[in-house]
Amino acid sequence: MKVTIRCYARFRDAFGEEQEIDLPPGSTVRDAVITLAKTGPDAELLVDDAQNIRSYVMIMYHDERISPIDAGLITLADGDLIILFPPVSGG
Amino acid sequence: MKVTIRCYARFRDAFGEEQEIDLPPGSTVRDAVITLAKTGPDAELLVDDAQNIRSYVMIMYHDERISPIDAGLITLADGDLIILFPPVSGG
Amino acid sequence: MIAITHEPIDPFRFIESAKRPETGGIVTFIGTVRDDGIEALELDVCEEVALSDLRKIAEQASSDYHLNTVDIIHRVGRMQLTETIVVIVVGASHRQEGFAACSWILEQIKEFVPIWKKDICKNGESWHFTK
Amino acid sequence: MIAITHEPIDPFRFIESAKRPETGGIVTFIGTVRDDGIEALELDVCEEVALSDLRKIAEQASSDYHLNTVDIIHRVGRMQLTETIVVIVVGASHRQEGFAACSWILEQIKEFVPIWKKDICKNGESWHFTK
Repeated sequence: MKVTIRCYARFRDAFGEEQEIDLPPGSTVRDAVITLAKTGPDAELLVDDAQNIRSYVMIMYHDERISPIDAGLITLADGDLIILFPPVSGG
Repeated sequence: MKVTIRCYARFRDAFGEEQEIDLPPGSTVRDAVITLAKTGPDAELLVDDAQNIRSYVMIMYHDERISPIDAGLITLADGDLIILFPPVSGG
Repeated sequence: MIAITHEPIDPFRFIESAKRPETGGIVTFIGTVRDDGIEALELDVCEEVALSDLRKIAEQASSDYHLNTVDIIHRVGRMQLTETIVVIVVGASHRQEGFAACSWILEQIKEFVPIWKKDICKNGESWHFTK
Repeated sequence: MIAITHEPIDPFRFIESAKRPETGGIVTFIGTVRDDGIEALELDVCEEVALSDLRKIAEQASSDYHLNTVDIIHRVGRMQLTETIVVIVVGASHRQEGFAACSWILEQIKEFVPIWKKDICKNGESWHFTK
């Protein structure tokens, strides 16, 4: 199946604005982020050595924020969109 | 000797804008306020039953604020000016 | 600018003049005449003492909260509902100091600066007088 | 008004529109581009999420702090030194709630609203990125 990952700000510089990623059925949001991380030279921006998503990564999925800790529990469907926000700095 | 007492806001309504008061030599700021209080029907605005100046009365003497507690310690000279402020409500 | 005025206050020139390269946050307080069942508000002042107090408060705030700019303009005389009573504008390098300073300045004014409000109502007038 | 804009922000219309009979204090925060050795600042945004977040923050602040009015206008794109990044205007019946609400709104924006600052310097560009 294919899912799209969109990145903003520093993540966009590192991993592109939008990438379509091929994943086996049953893959989770965490799998998708790990796969994306491997496409760039700055994988450690997104995941740590144990392939856990960094706690500062904000993940939007189906218009909701999900915690990096829960990303391994959420199974993707073909055509899904995941949005990744780096730490924010507005205001 | 003569001293002048100037009042503001609610105190002015009760005791006039400025009064010249005659006092015996050696009189204190407290004596002056007690004397002023007796000139109006609202003496209790300025002094309590024991003739102590109410703690909320702000007293200016020689361009300095003095505490009602200290008013009995300060001896007046002829021609002195005392200013009395009721509780403030600016801002 | 530190001032007491009988005229309406335009806060915008003070906000504009607070824009400096070293400033990251401008915090403004505008006190307006609230409708507590009144027709208007009249403010009395002991001008020379109040102005001197405002200058001391501004100086202390600048120093304690590391402000780049401070403006305090207090109006006196008669004001209608929604008119501006006081404008406080502080320019700070950092936001927390800006908020803390602006709030502190207002509390200082309310605590001891010789300015008094009188409610003007249909059936009379009465000084604000909280012992 | 709750808005994200690419154009310069005029805070004065929001301050004017906050003047209501029930309001006693208008607290305004204006964030400006501070010179931290930069030439300019560039702000990126995920606009649909940011706008939805700002609306939720305004609603929560209105309710929690009993506000009469709330305006949040955040600019994005490129800004020069001293230009206005964000304007927050709250109209409150009581001053303490006004200060608390304005500060809370700003902290909420800084905590989770998807807006990012990038420093534009003589020798390059770099995102603000605090883990």
